Amino acid sequence: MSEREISYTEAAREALTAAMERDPTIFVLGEGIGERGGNFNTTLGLYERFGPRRLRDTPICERGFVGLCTGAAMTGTRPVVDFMFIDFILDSVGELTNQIAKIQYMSGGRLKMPVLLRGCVGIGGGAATHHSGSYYPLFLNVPGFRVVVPTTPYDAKGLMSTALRSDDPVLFLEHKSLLNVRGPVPEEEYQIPFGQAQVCRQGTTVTVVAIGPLVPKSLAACDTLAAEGISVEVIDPRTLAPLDLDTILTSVRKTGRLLVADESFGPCGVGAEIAAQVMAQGFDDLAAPVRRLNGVHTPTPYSPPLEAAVVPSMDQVAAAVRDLAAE
Amino acid sequence: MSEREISYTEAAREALTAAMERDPTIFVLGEGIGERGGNFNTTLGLYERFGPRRLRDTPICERGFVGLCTGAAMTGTRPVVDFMFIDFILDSVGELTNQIAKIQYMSGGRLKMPVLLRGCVGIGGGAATHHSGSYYPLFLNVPGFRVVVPTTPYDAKGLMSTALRSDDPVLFLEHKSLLNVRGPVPEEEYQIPFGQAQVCRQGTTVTVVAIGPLVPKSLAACDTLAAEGISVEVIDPRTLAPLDLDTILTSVRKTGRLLVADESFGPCGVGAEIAAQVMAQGFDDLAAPVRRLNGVHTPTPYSPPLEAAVVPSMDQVAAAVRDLAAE
Amino acid sequence: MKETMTIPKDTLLSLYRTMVRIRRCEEQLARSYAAGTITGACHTYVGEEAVATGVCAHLRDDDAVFSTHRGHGHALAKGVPPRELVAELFGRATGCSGGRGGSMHLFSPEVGMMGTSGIVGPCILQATGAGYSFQLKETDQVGVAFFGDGAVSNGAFHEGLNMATIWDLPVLFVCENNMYATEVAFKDSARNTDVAGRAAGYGLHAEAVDGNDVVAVYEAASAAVARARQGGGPSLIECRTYRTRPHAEGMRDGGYRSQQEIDSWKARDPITAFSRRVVDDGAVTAADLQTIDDAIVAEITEAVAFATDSPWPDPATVADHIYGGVAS
Amino acid sequence: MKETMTIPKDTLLSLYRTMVRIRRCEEQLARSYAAGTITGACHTYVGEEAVATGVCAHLRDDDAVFSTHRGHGHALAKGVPPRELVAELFGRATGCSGGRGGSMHLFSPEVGMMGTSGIVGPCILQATGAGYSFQLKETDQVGVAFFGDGAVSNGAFHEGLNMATIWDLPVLFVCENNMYATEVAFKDSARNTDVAGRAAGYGLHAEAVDGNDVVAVYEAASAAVARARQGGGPSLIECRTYRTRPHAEGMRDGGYRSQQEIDSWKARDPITAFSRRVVDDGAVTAADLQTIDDAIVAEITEAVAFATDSPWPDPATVADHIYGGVAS
Ligand SMILES: Cc1ncc(C[n+]2csc(CCOP(=O)(O)OP(=O)(O)O)c2C)c(N)n1
Ligand SMILES: Cc1ncc(C[n+]2csc(CCOP(=O)(O)OP(=O)(O)O)c2C)c(N)n1
Ligand SMILES: [Mg+2]
Ligand SMILES: [Mg+2]
Repeated sequence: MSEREISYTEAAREALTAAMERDPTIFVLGEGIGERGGNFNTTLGLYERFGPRRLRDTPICERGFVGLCTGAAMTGTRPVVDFMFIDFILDSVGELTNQIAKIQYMSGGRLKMPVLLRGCVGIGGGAATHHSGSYYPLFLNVPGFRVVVPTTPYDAKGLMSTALRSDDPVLFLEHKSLLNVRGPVPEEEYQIPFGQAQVCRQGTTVTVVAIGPLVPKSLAACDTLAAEGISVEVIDPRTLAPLDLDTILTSVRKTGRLLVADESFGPCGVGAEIAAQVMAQGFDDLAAPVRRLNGVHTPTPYSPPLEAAVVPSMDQVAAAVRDLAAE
Repeated sequence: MSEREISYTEAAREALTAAMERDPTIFVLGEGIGERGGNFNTTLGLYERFGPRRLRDTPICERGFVGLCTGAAMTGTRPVVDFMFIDFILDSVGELTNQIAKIQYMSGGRLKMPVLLRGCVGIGGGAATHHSGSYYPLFLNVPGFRVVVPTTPYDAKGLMSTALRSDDPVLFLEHKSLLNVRGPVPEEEYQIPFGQAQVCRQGTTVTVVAIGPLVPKSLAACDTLAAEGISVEVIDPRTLAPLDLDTILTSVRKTGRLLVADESFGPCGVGAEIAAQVMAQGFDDLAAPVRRLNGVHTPTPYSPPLEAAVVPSMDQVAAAVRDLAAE
Repeated sequence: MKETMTIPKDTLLSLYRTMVRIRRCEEQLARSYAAGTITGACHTYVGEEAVATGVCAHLRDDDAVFSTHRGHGHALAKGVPPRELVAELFGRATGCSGGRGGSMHLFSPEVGMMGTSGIVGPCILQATGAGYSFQLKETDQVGVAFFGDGAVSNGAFHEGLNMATIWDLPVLFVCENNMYATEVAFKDSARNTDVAGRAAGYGLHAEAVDGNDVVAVYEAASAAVARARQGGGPSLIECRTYRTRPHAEGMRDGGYRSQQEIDSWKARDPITAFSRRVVDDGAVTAADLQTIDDAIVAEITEAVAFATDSPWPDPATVADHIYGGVAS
Repeated sequence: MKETMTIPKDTLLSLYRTMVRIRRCEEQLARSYAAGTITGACHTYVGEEAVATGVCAHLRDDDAVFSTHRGHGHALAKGVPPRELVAELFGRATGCSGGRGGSMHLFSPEVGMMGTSGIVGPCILQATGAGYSFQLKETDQVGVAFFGDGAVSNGAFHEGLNMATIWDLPVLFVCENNMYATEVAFKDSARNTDVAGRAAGYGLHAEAVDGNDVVAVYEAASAAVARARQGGGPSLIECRTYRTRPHAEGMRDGGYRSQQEIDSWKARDPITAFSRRVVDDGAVTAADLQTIDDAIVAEITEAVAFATDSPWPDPATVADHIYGGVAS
């Protein structure tokens, strides 16, 4: 792997740029993604290169342009919607659920639906309740979506590249706190297949399946825990749909204990699904119940002490692992 | 209890009528709910009684009128949205998730949000993929909603009456296959509290938590299973948020085996949440993993043999119970 | 009723054939519904045949049509064979959507029928998106949305028309203003029911025509499609028409509308009016029309037989094609 | 700039006071943002003060205002004390939303400030809903929505205006057309940028006014509010104005707009223009205005001190009030 270090956002942008060079049917829609280069610099410099038809600033009509993308994808182009904050996707849930997710199926595979939907998720920086959502459980519950939650620059580039070749609708969800994280990223294009989890750290006492920002938080907790004699295996699923259950089950076979750590809401969330699947397929391997650590089930407050109180911290991960190891 | 038998729809309508008599701030919005009386007769006869302002036919703008209801609820009235098919709710998910669900919280309880959202859910009769959804996992994942899934006329009336007194937003979801089911219903008003499950049949071998139409299907399977020596306890949670976990845990303490039977999708669904909670709180009571029986994770097809293939049947409930009893 | 003499005889006969095909097919579907052969909803297009016919006459297979719950007429006019439509409503594997869709989900991308939708609104946006593709790929294809007056008060109308206009997309919006959405009158859903006038407010070309006059629709669509193909941007045509059957089969017809109103529109039946006119004009003969009538009767009879004899879809395939996978 | 002589002196002074209060408070918030005291986004209303001021002058505490991400001015004009606004942006328990909201979620139902929203669009619908309540309850209250040009292309505009019109609801729609949505020009989001003209197409009363002229706004709102109270239905006022600071604090100002354009609007500053005019007209004296200026400076200084000294919200309360429970 190259030693060059770039940011998560730069890495994803490299994949987008390469794909747009290669494939003239890819275009990006969003507010301020043209000349401005995106609120989060997701398209910086691309307007100059590809022009207004491929980097299209939209009116504020999220439902409308998601519907537009549906028709575009059905007629041979590959739209990318850059929502800026993913919260703005909610006005388009009808188009997503009843159209985008269903058209490949209803047409018996005669139509493809290569729509990439990207945006920034998660809590942080006082963004408050209209700019802090995650929403991936919805897209796991509804059949038809691929859901990608990269945590490193390397993965952001490789998964973005795969997403831009996918014939399925993909939710590409970039957590606020990760956008400026830097890491080694090869210059050339590469793809990371969907459905392959990453074992970020090996361990024997407890398995932690961590989503997005909980990956670095969990990794940060490992050394302290190791010093206490608790050896933690950290797994980053990287894509939630498809989910690489095998890697999780293999780990649980070894540890017998599983914590799912996820900032997004618990009820009917990713942790519930993983818990139910692990129980169903690995019941005899479990020495203790699967535990979940989630953000507090509440709208996201603005004030710093309140905001901090709703997000799972490294300390909470460590505490949950300790409790689980002791069960 | 009165011996009078009426239909599920009539029962819910009785509660609505009584509430509208009592409370002049209640009004109903929807398409064809005025003179026409509702596609499913949900408001039959009410227009003549309460007039056009309280039974308001709307244009086809679901997002718009859900947003309207938000503002109405904030200013002292109690809107009821009659979606006909609940699928039409999807264009309003932004208003629901970011506004209706959050305003009590954001205002620190100074504003109330008494919005009742009702509609017909589920698969049946060749309704096909745009008229067959359930969607309740979404409303469980997002904090702020009450989710009600009555299965009997008696419950439909009592839960509707409670819903119409609630200061919280309530999803009142009526399964297609239950609308014309008849059963005993008292003439007078009564309320069934949210969060109280009903043990529909007592048993000792396996607990089945069944949602909506899976309740009658599960009950129908019990006698055959009893003849085979499998004693089934059937629990109808009646409301999914709040969820009466205690009743479920009590039953699992006795049976050690739990099946969650639900027509709606499995991934990040109700069964996943119940499985995760039961594991977390009743791990040592479990003699076998919690099992889930769900509708096939696919858009709903139209053709009768395909439609039948995606809906969990009584036979599938029985088979799942048998397998679980044998584990 | 517009002059027909400027239109070639072949085209006149073709317009007639399409309208009669839709009418006879719909009448058949209504009978099949009553007989219980069709399990789901069935919204017929009877009375509105001139609209789909006049518009689709200008479309090629590679133009993309997006339609509504009332989409049988659009599908047939766009070239879906009646047998595939009937088989679809019968739930058979040979239906245009393999039996997965039924009446409200008709897919025939081969002939540019890109789907009907049971949800009101999306077709407007999807046609706009097709226009986006065609502009980006610099083809001369056109995206077409058919939708009812009920969709006019929906946000999709506003957002779709606006985007098509600001980006000069090759799109044709066809509003079938039949004065009702289910049983709710358009005049109760909008204070201003002049759809074409309101559309013009977005800055696109818009005009209203007699939707029961196939020639009027044909001519308006001719200009609009040509403009779109030449990069002249989107247009809206408001077709004022009427459905003479209930909203859906099995529903009541009157109550919300008077028998007199229904009768007055039946008297303006688009097929009767057109056939009288073309014969009067001397453009075609009654015998020409009779030949078509007979052929269509045979075609629909054959379609029903085909559908009835077709296999049911295999339940083992029920979860196929949810995902397409990664492109190579 | 409109004549001021027909307006009582008290009212003129009150308009001035509100505009200056908004301006000084915004300038303070911008400084606090730069200093890092405000953690979240902060969209100021500088340059647009005449709009909220002219409209809210006609509103009572029991009239309901719904606003946007750029809502500080609306909150202050509706009667939220500066100290509660500043404390809210400082994230303190004494803020108008108890620190839960920050800049984009201001709730003060006590004075009829029913919330600002970080999502573009909903305020239009919610004001319509307040109008629905008031009509149903037969009060003479009014629902008011403030929103930007950016919201005009959103479906909420279409659906909300339409419902308010067909049901004759007591609602006032105030469009603050400042020519940009973030960095996207309104003329690129709509071919027809005549918001009032387009609104009239729905069948409601609509007019455009100089949004930098508080008297013009005041007079238009006077008529519209009176009409709504009397059952005359909804109105829309398009206020043509300009924000002279960046979209949000910390963002760039130019690039998408020329310095010349910014300067030309700064030269039309609503407060300067109004104060010059009222003094020229002889309606008030420079000393009257100076008294207000001084009082506002003191008020804002006090507000900052209050906010700074206020307690943080208690994390133990973080999950309170998600549900209200069953009414008795
Ligand atoms: C979003 C949505 N809301 C409600 C419905 C239920 N519905 C089906 S057809 C219809 C009326 C449509 O009227 P219009 O658009 O005028 O078409 P027409 O039936 O008159 O051809 C309604 C309300 C729906 N399908 N989708
Ligand atoms: C639905 C939605 N999409 C996108 C955004 C991001 N956003 C915040 S403010 C803004 C521009 C709003 O422009 P306008 O309505 O003209 O108000 P102004 O800022 O000019 O006062 C945008 C796009 C949002 N808040 N909500
Ligand atoms: Mg209609
Ligand atoms: Mg603006």
